[in-house]
Amino acid sequence: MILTELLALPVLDAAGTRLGIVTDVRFAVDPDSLEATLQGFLIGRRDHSVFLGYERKSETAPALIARFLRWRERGTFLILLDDVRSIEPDGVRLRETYTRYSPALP
Amino acid sequence: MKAVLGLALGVLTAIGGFVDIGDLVTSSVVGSRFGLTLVWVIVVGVVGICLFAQMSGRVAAVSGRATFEIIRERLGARVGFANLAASFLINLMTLTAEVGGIALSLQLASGLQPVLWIPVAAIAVWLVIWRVKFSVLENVTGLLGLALVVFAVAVFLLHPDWAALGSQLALRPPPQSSESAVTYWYFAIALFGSAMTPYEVFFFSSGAIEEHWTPKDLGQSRVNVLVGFPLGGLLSISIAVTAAVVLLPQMIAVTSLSQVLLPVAQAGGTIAVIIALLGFVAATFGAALETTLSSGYSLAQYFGWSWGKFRRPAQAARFHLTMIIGLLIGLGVLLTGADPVQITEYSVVFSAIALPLTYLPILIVANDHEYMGDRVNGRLTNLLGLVFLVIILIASIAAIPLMILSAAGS
Amino acid sequence: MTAPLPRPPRVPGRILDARLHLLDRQVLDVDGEPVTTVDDLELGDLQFGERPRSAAPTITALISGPILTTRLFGGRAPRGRLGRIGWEVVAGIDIVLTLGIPGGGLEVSWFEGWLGEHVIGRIPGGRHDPD
Amino acid sequence: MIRAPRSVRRRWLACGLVAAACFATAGCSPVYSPSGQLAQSASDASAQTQTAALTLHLVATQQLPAPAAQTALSDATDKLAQDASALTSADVSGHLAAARGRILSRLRTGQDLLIQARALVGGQAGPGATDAVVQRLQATAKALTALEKQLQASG
Repeated sequence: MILTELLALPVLDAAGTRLGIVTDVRFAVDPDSLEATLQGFLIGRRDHSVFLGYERKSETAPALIARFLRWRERGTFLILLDDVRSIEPDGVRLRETYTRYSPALP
Repeated sequence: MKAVLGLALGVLTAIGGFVDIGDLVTSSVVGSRFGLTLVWVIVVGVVGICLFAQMSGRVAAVSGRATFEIIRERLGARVGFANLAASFLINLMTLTAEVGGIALSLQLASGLQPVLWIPVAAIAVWLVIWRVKFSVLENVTGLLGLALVVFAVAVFLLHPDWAALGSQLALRPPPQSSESAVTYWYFAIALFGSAMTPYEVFFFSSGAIEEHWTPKDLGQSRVNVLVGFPLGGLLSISIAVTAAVVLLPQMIAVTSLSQVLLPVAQAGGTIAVIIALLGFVAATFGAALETTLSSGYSLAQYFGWSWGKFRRPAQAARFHLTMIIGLLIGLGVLLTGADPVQITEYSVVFSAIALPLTYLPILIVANDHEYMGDRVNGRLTNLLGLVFLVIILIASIAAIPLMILSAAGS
Repeated sequence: MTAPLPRPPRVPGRILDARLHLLDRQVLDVDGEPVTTVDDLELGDLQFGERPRSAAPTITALISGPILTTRLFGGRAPRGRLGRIGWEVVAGIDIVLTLGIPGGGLEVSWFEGWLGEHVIGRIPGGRHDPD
Repeated sequence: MIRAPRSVRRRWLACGLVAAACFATAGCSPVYSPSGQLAQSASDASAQTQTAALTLHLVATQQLPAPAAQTALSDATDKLAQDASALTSADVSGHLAAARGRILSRLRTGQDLLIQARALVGGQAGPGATDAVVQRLQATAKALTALEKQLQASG
């Protein structure tokens, strides 16, 4: 599978309710081997490709622009891979129970 | 001593390199039709270009990333590509205007038809890009461009009615000028676009990488920009003043490059004309080099190709091929008989329309710690940046309706 | 305003978001020469369908070239992974990606190489050092 | 993919609205009216004739080198020809057609004078002949401006 096949896929819970779309994919990179392991998916309301990521970073300047961009991405959350039941060409389905985590980057 | 010389050289280059065909034509047109009532726009434009040239240079020196790499990274492939397409086309238009400007200047010097000079100009531009070292091409055209100081001298030789000029500066139009408000604002945008062209930013940030700037070079670059550009802006203003003093009272609205020259002839005679022509050739030639390089820079940076004059051409093959194709397109357009002055008049307005595409990504990245570490923008820079973003957005949005309403300023 | 979301459990290593930190970034080779951009990423051990709990998908390659047209204009991704650069040769991840090998031999560099060899290099001065 | 038709439709709608707005703004602008276009041509023709007068004057006082003067005169000639063809192709009738006739006649005078001016620059004629042509060029420019003002006042 390639990354852009995943991006913008709708995300549904076990009952079939649409939660949003995949806006990004999170990896953990081993500092020595640089192996990048998939951790989870960022789920947002809309697919913005322009100036994305303000909800995850700590940038606050220029204040007006940063505030607008963060507001635009409001409601974004992180789902760990373990909470994903299946990935289909028409959407990502989550398990019965899943946890919404903060999207913030450490 | 050497440091002082280096500083002086940088400043002089910035002054001489500031003016291009867009400034020559637009300043003169505006002076001949509106007197000095639009000079304030040049001042605003110069502050804006200082702010953004300085910011893009700092981003390039600190992060090592040039403008179009950043545009792609921060806007994504799709929107970045739309931006590339628009910027590349406008840059091509400017390139065509500059090469045409070289030919018109050489026609003024020789009396020979521009059709003969156009291929000569295009080949000369390519040869210099192909073989001459980056710092040499930048400094030589910049220093020769200083010849345009003759316009500032001409202002004094013309013994103008200073009180009348002062009242024009205070936005009271001269009696001979009968332009509508729509035309006034259309030319305000054209003048703004001629001072703040996107290619200047592509060239400035890529040039910083060509010359291997590090954060240590930022002090020098700040002096070049903050002293050189405003003095360059004074040359633009001088061109407008000479047109306002000589052409406006005779109701000569400038439509060709030869008319730009007439006030200098009246002020200083043959010698002044020869100096001004040298300045014309240097300014248009320098800008033709910058726009040609910018066409290569923008495409190569978007697609991640190797680029730069610091590499052997064979190791930046796609970059050099892009520039050759760009020059050939410009040459083709000019050989159809298109008027470079008209191309210029449109290119400065389209530059104003495209400004937000270049400036917003730079403003955002100049605040990003991932790229800039602790050298992010200060509060004052951000405040000014936001003020200019608003101005740029208004100019960009208003340009097309004003263009239609004023029939492109006719 | 709802309660703030909990932080995910800590995992070892550096956390990266693919689109934010990798996609559309410049790729340099071991000598610092530009090679290409990251137009897409190939993910191994991840297929459409039910997801087994045990699998741990990883990035297996950078993809560039023809795939970009798909991203720009839509349509299906071209078959065959033209322009693939194995993840194992990636040596550094910063605001650019750095490879641990020279870029000249890579598949993505063939057009640059061909053009340099047969067109630009043939023009007198094309192989000269810039000074 | 399912969303595509709707977004495409929306895009077409946006394009249509922009085009409609363009036509509306153009319709409101006086520069597109027939009398506005005639006035525009008259004003430009006046500027070109006046340019020729200034150029010739600067040559006579030996302030402008011949190549630059030839270029300026050839530019003015080209622009006058453009104005002439714009005028002849303008779709006007009634009192506007009469106005066009008056402008065109002055413009032709200007074109004749430009031919003389170019001959003077090429042939180093005496200052007396040059002064006469300069004055006639200036008079033609004034007349063209007056015609432009009349059009603006009436239209």
